[in-house]
Amino acid sequence: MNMYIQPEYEVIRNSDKCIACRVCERQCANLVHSFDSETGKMKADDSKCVNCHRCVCLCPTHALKIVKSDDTYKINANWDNQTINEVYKQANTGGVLLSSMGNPKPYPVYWDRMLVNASQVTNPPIDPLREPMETQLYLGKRAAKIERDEQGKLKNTLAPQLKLKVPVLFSAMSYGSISYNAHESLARAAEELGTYYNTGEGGLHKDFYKYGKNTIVQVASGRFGVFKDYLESAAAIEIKMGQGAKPGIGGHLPGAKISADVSETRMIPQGVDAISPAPHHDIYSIEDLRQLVYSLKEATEYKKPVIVKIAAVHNAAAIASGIARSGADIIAIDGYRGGTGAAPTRIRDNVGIPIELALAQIDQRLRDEGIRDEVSILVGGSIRSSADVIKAIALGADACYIGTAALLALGCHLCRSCHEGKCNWGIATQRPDLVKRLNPDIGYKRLVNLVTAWNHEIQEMMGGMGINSIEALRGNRLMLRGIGLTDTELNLLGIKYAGESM
Amino acid sequence: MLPKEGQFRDPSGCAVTGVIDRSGRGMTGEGMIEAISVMHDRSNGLGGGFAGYGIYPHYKDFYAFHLFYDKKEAQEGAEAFIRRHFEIVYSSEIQTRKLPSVTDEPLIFRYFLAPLPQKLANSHLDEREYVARCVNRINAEIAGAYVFSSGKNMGIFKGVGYPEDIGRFYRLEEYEGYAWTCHGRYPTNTPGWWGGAHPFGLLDFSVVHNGEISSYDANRRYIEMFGYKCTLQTDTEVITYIIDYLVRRRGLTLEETAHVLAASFWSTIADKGEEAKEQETLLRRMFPSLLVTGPFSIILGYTGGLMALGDRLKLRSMVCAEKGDRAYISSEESAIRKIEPNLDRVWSPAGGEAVVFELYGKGGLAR
Amino acid sequence: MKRIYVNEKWCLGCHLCEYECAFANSGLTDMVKALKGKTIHPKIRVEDSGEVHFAVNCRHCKDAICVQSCISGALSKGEDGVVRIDQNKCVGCLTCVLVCPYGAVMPAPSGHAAMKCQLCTDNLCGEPNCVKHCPNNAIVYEER
Amino acid sequence: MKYVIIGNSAAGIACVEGIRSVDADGEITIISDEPFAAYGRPLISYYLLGATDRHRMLYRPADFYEKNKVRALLGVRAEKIDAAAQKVVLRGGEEIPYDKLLVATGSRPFEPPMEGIGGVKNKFNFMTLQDALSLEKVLSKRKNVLIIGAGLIGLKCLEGILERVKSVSVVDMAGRILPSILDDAGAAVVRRELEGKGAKFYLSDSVAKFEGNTAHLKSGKEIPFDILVVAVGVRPNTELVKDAGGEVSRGIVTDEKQQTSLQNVYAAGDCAESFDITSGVRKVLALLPNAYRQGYTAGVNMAGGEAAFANAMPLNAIGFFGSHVLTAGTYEGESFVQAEGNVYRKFFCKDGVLKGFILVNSPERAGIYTSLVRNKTPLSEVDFKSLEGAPNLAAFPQAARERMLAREV
Repeated sequence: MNMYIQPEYEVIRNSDKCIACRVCERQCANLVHSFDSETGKMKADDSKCVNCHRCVCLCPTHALKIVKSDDTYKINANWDNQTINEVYKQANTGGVLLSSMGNPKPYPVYWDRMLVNASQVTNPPIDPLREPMETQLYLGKRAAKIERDEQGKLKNTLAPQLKLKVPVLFSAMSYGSISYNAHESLARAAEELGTYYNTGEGGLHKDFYKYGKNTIVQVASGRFGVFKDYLESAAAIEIKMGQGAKPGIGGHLPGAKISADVSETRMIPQGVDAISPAPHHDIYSIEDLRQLVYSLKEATEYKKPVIVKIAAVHNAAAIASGIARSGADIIAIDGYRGGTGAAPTRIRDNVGIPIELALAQIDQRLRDEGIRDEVSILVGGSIRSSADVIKAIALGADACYIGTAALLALGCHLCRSCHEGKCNWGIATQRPDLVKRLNPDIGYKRLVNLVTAWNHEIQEMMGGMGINSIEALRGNRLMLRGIGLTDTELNLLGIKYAGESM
Repeated sequence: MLPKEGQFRDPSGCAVTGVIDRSGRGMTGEGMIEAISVMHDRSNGLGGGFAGYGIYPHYKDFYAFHLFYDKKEAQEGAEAFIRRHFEIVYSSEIQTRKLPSVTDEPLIFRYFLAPLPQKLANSHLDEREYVARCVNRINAEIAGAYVFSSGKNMGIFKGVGYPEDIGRFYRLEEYEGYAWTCHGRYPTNTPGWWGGAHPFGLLDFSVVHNGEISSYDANRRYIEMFGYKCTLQTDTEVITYIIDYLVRRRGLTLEETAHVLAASFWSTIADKGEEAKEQETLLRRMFPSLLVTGPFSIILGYTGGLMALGDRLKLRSMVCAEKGDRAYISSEESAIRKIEPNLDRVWSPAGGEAVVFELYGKGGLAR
Repeated sequence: MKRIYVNEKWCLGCHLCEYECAFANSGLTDMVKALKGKTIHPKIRVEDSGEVHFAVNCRHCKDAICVQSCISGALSKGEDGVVRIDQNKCVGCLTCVLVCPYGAVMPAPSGHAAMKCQLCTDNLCGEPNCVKHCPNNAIVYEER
Repeated sequence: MKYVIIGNSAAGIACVEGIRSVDADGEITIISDEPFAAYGRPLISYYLLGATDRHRMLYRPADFYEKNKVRALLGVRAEKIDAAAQKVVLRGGEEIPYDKLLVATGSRPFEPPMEGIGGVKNKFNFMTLQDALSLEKVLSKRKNVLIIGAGLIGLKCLEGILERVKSVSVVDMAGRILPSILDDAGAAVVRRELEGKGAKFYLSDSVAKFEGNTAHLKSGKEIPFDILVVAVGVRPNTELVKDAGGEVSRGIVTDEKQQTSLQNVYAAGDCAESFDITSGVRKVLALLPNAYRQGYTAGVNMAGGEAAFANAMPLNAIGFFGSHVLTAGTYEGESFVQAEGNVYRKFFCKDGVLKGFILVNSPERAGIYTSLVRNKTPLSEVDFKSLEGAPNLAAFPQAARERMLAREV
């Protein structure tokens, strides 16, 4: 017997406002809404609702809202409703619980426990509307020999670097997990913003090669879509060792999402589940990673930086030290609140560590070892605002990857149902009628707006600190103070408590 | 009791000034004292100091260490250390003059030193690196002892008080050098520790600085990767280390160093000629963490020259002037006019523009 | 001139434009009051055919055949290029309906006149309300 | 440049607009024997019906002549064209010189010889505003009206006056009403509706003779009446051109630029012929849209521009008491009929194209059909099955739709 589980959310329709235009009905891929021709009224089936808010947003009279059901089992601080329901679900099905997007559990968000400094009297704030306020930067190795030509001019001995006009990149999201239109939006936005988007492990659709100079291509354990042209088209290559949302496991794209186009792009059969293994089967230790790094560099004639992406785990600092000595140019660290198109719920919610702590430790470790210039540090995993970017850079990051925030800009409402493939916002789906809901003309502009707005805010905050180059903020931890943190946390973050003077 | 420098970060406002006679003729410290006294209100009595170059012609081949000792035991510890690493050619207490306005002075000693050859050889270090490390060790490891000057044929004289009083205290009118810099300090939260006064020196580099940089911790955490220890947590200290690192250890010219410290904005670089664009871009890409932001104007003293450099937004005042062989640098023009009313030329360098004055024909650091 | 253009590729068939049109032309400021319980008579109509959806409204043709054919002089093309209908002059003969190749002129619900999109120049919106509320840029208002 | 236009209705006004689209300054003179500013001629029935009034039925705003710098000689009849001298001679002898002349003289009622018609009192035609005004004067609820002719004019007159008189009877030789535009079945639908409003029809019949105000029909029926409206048909006013030596067939013959065989003389409107692209026959298409397009074309060409009117076709939109009859084209070829209640739809297809259609009480988006007829769109290129059901653009290929909806048209 299947235990009935009360829907978690209810669709509330204000019948005084509903004009029965049926937009909600037409826009719900989950078939929640229907028109009752007998009564002339709209109805809703709560059990199908994933709370994506598509109907709420499109209802022209704002007659809809989705509320948390107040149905409850006997209140139990240990066995809350969701925990109980998950037991029922697993007893019903015998399956691993699946979920999507980032860890929603109430773990501490360290970004929110750090405060930023501003100038007063002893040095001046700088007005970004009047003075240049530089957010441009380069990613990659900075360690290089000083060599001079016959005229005494410095020779360029630097390894290839990535130039960014803003300290924000779009993180890896594969074509397959997200739609063609979402990818196009990201690619075009990256081009306009002077930054990069990342193919994820889904290969690069042939239409998007033209955005190559703003593309980071990923080489993941499944090696989907990896071939010569793919590597050569890109600005940089990222080896994905792990993902914050699901450290220690691989990926699983359901066959339903492997459309003809996705199949061609990934170079895998259509309609068959795409499994990326947990490890790279050619990397069982750090020296194997070094070989892959140099294989990729050889393949692309040392013209492109190689990024190694890891999930933030307990030993991240030591791993990062190994990566910095592996020949990689950039380390990307993905915190445990990073998003995913599908992950086992238990892993998403219980594995990994906060990006803030991992970042602070990695940056310090690399400095302690004197190898911070061997690599740039990219961080992702729930960078939610320009303030998070500022704090990340002050902790020691070079730039930030944003994934969830970018999807939100595209319309995502964090219903965490990506794995079902029926994204009403046209993002995490391959169904043509749903994909077309995301017009890249709108999507790319919204992404550009978001990052541009963040950049303005970053400039404002930098100006407040009297800093006019993002490079002078990097690792400038005196600009941060902790609040509500223990001594251990302050030590790990390498910052002082709010109120402590310089 | 308030903590002393090194136990907290100590930004401060200031007055700086400097003079060089490019023909190498000597000047007593009197001129500097007069000049800085004009800018009395830029200091608050909590720090003043001078650096003189060419002042020890008889000992010009030896490292001249100036040390403060809080107590006798510190002197014993420090001298033991010094003896283990150097031959002491000559040592004495530095002659001072008692003034009512200068109080709580520590013991102040001077040593002319040569590294012990065997020790130096065993260290596998370049001689100057050897000396620099010894200075760092004394300052970090011997409580109550502090080396505040360590170059050859140059000396730093500093203390708590107004700079003109400090100058008199050290009897600088009795010293003669071809170049001088001077600093009057306006710290905002200092207890007034003598070691915390400026100039800050490392080997023959001395830096006086006016301003409060906003990039401090980014610069500090970066430069500390290369063996420096920013024990004083002052801007002057970190700037001195940056200059030492780039010039002495990486071999950049002063001009290149200025392009790192006070790099042109990307938008400015974009408008420059191909060669400048390429070189400045390269420097910014190699040393982004050594960009110094926020207000500063510094005078770098080194053997054979002075360099003036202000931040790229020109948030602090800085005036340069010339009269015959003499060149002047100051926070305020008035200080220069005080000692040389009839100048050939007076100008304000642009933000980020390095101005270098060197002895004629001696081939300094500028290229 | 600025016209409404259809990007069929992006039309979702949500029909919001029809409701926004009806609302814009209701003369009311409350959509619920304007539309609740009423049959709407929008001047833009969405065609749905399988997965193909698109909206159709007056094209404001350069040589507007409806204007040329109007027996009463009710239809005119303004200097701004907008084809307008004076419902007071219109006698409802529907010659315009007969000649419009896009099916974009329609009998008014009153039965005594024709009606058509006037790009919201005849209501409080000023600019086409359908375009303003199209969630996917399937209709745009621009110079081409 | 001196432009002279004879005729002050749709073709004449369109000619002014055509000229002004090219030439902002040339002198324009309009000559009309009607003493009114241009009005929507087909609106006279709506005037009687009360659906419009003298002011609203003005074809163009009151300041039209002034704005377009037109000298309007109204109530003045043009008697003669002197093509050689390039002038128009007015009644009374005044001469108006022209560089370019448009003849838009329209048509006049045709009245067949009928015995005893001379003795009929209150006999009217129904062509002009003056006709309507005269007729209006005698209308009353006590009067019985007889209309001869169940065509477009007769029936619009019927609609206009039915509520204002005691009874209206209509006699027509044809076996159905609106014989020129409807088939039997379609006509029956409309007839039912009109009869429902109280109209009486005497079809396949005709007046043998009048005795005073009583009509004796061929069938032997007698119809006493107070008012007679003769709406049997019209004849184009071609004489001016014919007398000047221009080529005239049923109507004035013109080329696609609306130029007659006389140099600098153009013709447009009900007096001129058109080439009906649906039947391939030259004929007088006495329809306002046609008149306008001819007039406008003539105007552009007269002013030195380039214009051609090459896709004339029959088009009728006529309504009675809220029901609508829309027809177009030629009724040739295979036909498809849909009839339900008062809705009647019939399509005529030949040679793979839509030739014509009849829509009774199904007006929505009819223009989509019209465009198929006018453009001779091969039906193989569209989903005609879907179109038969209801006009729609989804039945067109995507590229065609893109041309229609995503580009300037």
